[in-house]
Amino acid sequence: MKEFPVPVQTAEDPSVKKQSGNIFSNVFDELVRFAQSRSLFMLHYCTGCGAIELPPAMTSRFDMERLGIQPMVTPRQADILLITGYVSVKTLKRVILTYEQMNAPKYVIGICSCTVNGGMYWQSYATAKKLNDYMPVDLYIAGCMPRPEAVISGLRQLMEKIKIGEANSWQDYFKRYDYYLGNQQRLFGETWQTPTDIIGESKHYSLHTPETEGEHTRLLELHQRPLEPLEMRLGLSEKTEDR
Amino acid sequence: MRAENYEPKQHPPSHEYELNFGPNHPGIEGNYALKVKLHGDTVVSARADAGYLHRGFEKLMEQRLWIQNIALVPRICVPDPSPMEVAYSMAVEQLCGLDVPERAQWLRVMQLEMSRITAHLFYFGGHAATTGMYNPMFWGVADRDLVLDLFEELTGGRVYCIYNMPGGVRRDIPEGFLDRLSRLLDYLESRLPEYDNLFFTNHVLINRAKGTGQMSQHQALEWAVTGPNLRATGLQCDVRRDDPYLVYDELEFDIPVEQGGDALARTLVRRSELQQSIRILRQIIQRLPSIKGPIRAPIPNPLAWNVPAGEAYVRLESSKGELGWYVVSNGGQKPYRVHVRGPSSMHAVQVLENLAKGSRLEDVAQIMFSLDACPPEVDR
Amino acid sequence: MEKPIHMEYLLNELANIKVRNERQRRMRLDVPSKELPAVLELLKGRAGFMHLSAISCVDWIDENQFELVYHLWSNQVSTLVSAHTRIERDPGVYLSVYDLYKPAAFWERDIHEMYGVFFEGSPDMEKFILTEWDGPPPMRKEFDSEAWVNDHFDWQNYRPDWLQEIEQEGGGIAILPDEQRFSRKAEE
Amino acid sequence: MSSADTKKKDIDYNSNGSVLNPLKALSFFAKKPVTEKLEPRIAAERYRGFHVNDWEKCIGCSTCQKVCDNAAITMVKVPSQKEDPLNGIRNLRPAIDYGRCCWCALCVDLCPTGSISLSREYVHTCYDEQLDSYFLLPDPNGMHNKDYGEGWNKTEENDLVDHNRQVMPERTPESRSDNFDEIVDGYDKQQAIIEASRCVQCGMCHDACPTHMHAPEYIRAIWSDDIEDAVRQIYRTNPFAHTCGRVCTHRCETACSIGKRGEPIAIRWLKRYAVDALSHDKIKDIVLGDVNPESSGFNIAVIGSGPAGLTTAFDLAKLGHKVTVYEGLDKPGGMPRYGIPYYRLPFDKLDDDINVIKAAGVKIKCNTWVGKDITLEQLKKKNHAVLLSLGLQLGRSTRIPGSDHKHVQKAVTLLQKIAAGEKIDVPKTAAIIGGGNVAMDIARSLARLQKQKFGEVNITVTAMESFEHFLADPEEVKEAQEEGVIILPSRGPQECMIEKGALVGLRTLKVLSIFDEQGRFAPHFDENDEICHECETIVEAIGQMTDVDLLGEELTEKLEWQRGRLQVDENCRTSEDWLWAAGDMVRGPDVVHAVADGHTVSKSINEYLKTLQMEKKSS
Repeated sequence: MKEFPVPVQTAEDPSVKKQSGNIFSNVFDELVRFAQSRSLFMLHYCTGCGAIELPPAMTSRFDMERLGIQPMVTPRQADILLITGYVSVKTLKRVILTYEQMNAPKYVIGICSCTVNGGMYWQSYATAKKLNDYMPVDLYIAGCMPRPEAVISGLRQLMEKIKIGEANSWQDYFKRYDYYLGNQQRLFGETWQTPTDIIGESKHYSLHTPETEGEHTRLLELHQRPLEPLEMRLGLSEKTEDR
Repeated sequence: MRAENYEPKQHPPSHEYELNFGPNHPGIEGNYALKVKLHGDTVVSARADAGYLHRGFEKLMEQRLWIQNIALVPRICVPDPSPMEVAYSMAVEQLCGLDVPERAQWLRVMQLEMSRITAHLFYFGGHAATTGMYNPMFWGVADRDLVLDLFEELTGGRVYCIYNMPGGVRRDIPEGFLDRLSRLLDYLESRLPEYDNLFFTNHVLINRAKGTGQMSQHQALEWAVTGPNLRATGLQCDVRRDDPYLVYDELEFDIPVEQGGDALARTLVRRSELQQSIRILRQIIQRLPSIKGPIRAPIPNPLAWNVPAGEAYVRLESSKGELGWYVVSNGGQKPYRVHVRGPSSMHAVQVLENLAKGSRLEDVAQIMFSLDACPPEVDR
Repeated sequence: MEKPIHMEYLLNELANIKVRNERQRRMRLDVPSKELPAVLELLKGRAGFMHLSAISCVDWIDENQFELVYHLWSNQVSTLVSAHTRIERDPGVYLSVYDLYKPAAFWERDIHEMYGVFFEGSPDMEKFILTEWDGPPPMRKEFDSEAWVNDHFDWQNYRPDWLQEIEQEGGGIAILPDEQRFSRKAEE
Repeated sequence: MSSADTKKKDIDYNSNGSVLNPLKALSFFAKKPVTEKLEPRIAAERYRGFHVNDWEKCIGCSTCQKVCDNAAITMVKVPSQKEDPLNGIRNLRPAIDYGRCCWCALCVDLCPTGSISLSREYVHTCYDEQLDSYFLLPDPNGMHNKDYGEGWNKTEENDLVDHNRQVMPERTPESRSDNFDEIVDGYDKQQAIIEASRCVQCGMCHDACPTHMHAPEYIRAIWSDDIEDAVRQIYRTNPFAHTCGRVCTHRCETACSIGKRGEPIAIRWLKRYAVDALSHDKIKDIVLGDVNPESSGFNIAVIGSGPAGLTTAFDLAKLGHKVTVYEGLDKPGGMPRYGIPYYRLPFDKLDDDINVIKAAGVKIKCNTWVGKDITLEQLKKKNHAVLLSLGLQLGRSTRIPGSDHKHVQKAVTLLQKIAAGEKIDVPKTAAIIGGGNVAMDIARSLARLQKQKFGEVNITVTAMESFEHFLADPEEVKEAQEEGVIILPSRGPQECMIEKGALVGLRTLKVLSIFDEQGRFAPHFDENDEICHECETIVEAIGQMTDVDLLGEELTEKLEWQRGRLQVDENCRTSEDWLWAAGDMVRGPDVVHAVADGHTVSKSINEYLKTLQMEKKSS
């Protein structure tokens, strides 16, 4: 189910398809969306304090599995990236890497105050303030932190949105990559790069727009270096061996 | 292969490699990373990589009024937030010379012990999950939630209670609360045998946990291990007893110890502590109605509150170990410096690095969970 | 009880130390920076101060000094000693006590990255929490966190319907939170 | 330190465990699930959910905004709400940014009115494009217009507002009733700091004060023990600091937001503390710091040395104008000196105020009656502008039968005599008509004299108002009663009873209503409820008026009048461009209004002088 070639399907222009009035294709679309909404895998990544309310939401008491939602350990197979509260700058880099690795369609949920306007840590030099500066967000759940019931209500709302086919924020990342990259560069410095080729993917998904590329992507190209194999950077040998 | 036998070569052979364990990894508690160097599946060396949860708490607290910080402090340790509030409030009280009414002290102990129960139940679940047993996790989390329901009733918040305030607590117990607490304790006690069957006497757990992440008492002392982890090495050492605070010296409780010093011992110590917490709460249920009086000492208008210059170091026994709060005031409206010694700063870094060394990769997660390392405490 | 006498006797051996018994089971020592390692060694060896609870650093920017506070606990005498010492902010270098207390490695590393105090002889002065931070040591008093934040981030600009309605009636946002922040006002 | 491990453990560390034990959990298949329903549960009774705000109670003081640790609260002006600065009500309402809020409920705990509270509603989700819904203006209806019930609200337990003011040490009725010593002692430093610390800095006092004193600032300065700054803040708007610190009608305290549920901050006593705590020379130094040493070359005459006149003089003198104040009586000060009894305002404190004003360069000519010793016409010629601040020195009469008897006196006249130290005939028994502060002043002054002379007090105050609508301050009434004055509310005077040429008493009837339906003064009496108060003297204290003879007929004709009061514009300027009028004579009796007028006049005169200067230059 998860490996259903959704991207291929969205690669065609949906508006054209609707006009074609192919009833089978429409029914098929609906079926796909229904199936998608009923089996969402949520990436198991606790970025902040809201994560503490996820175990109750996932386990027997509130049981989000009855909605077909369950944690998934790898980003490649996950549909939902749940940002549980504040994202420190260091984590944000990982979150962006993770997000870019996830397969479309993908949904981002920001829970807690911190993902909206900085929350408790609005004065902090270490946390990012507005999540939607760095990636498109589908849904927000208010609370500090939201109770499991609120989380589940939010997830149900997301399911609704997927079912009616409006949860398309992920396309925005490709369409306006330059904007998101600009914000990322502002925070991480201009040498920031990720291993994923977003521009290439956007072309692949036919989501390439004039806003996909811009000054920031040009800056990225300027600094982009080919990925090298990871070096051993532990520096453990002398320092920690004798502890 | 143990670490002491390992000799690094100039060019590492192919079976030697490095692994990023976390921050996005199901075997990591919280948002934390461990960089491990492996020889086959044996960890040669491990190095903690923190900062994913860094918020600069200590800096933030310097920028806020004394009262405003009460909302901030519980967030330092997410699974066990209550001791943080109490410690901060106690530190400010010491600086101001505020006398906390007796009833408030009892209510605080009640909150602390309830919080300890939630943390331990969570711990059982987490530890079980690292050994591949998900049922205890489901149970632990669901039972913890029942305690959280009581927290919600008492304090208005499930996890972040923000129940304490310098001077005392914010609200008295609601009507019928003690009865409900008593019933909950009965229930938890009746659950323990079921936990035993499923988890504590489970052959799988015992085989996996025995000998895993073992440390001697000497090592534990050297690495400043505290709390249940230290008691699991056979040392009866508890801040509640050695450096009593609040009304712990009026309460009867044992300090359970185990001799093994390994993951199993640490789990069993916590199981016994859960029983002790229930025992303490029972005494509170008995004593609290007879303790009358206010629940909060009057404090000045929070907007015009200068705390006298001075310093206070408050030690508390949280569910994870010794919690230290060093608060310095220069006589101003805001703390001049706050330093938090989370027990996990030791457990999750030095101890974990040392215990992981020489262990198998699949045990690393268990070691971390068995130490009850709490990353936000390290990062602050 | 002979505990206090024991401690006093011990501390009398060292000159230049100010001892204050602040509260029950709390003792404050003010030690010149040169003598601190010796004092710690003495406390550890003679009075069982085995447990280094924490090392705190306080930035007294007006006096241009860092204060290092070593919190030690001894089960033998059931006392927490806070040994205070001051070092010059510039260059901010001090001796490590790692050879006495292993946990010092963590605290010294922490102080190094948060305050920029270098500890000679500490096993590891590499960054730990702030590995991806390029700014100055953030806990130093001169680092203005809020200014940095305003430099690097934008805030939400909410335009809800109710606000637009009220604006049409002649109302609108009157006082922004920043204008009335008490925590900030006190500084001015 | 012991590693004793004697107690028997439930679980032995060395046991091997069982493979079969976990199977017992299979019995849970037969048990009821613990799973809750999918719909959100109802939260606990004191749950901290989304905010609700009772707009009727909310006064827009923005205390919630100040205590909010996350800067989540924005104050929004809502024009549909009531704006009433005199009663401390603003049409500001807090709006909460849920992208910041952490639901700590400190805003609830510190709210002075208890209007804001948290509800039991906790679910809010929105799509990215609906993010504006995170910014909420809480009203009584809750976030989604659905009532989930009140959660965390204000109770006595979590209330952080300190409702009780510091008790002002004052003399006991026994020790004060036979002398004119000042009644209140003033706060000491500790009390003042504690009292100042109660302030939440809402600034309602600033808005309500006629002269807009910077009360939040000086209260803050007192709290941080910076008296010099406090005095500086006080003198920014009020040169009558000692006087207002003692006898001000303290509109500020009426508006104080803490006073909504508790006792307002003692703003007046704090002002008194600040100016008393600093030496006179220091105050002078502070005040003279911003005097313009250069002379502007303009002359201004001020007639009357009361608060209005001297405030104008002070302001203008600081700007470098040459001001001369003409006072008919032998000491400056006006009503505060001759109308307010010593026990409320000692003369030396008034002198301190006046000395500061004099030090700023104001010349005061006493014993100079304008109209007698010098004419207004002369003043007009000599000066560029003239201010009339004559005050209200004539008492009104009730004009009831017998009120022209020589033992029926006017309160102001009597008070003035007492203040000037003249001997008066102390009556053994006296009745006073009127229920205002002047009535209390004369009653208490006479009571003291009686106590000194006869050892007992025999004074009856008859007021037309009932106690609920009394004009005098409640403390005044209380203190007067403590001193032995009998106060009878709802009594309408009918006749001064005269037998054989001697005054024997006052006859009053019970008042049923004072005003008719149109709000005009038309008292109704209960003819059956009649009392005759025996007395040797009757004092009328029902109001005052101004002696405007000095204007001369011609000018009186030219000026505009309404109900006996001189008509002025909002700048206190009369229809004559060289003449201003201010203070009690245009505003009614109140010190702080007079001071406010003083500032208005000085600004207006200064503007006028500027235009004069421009004209001069251009010509």
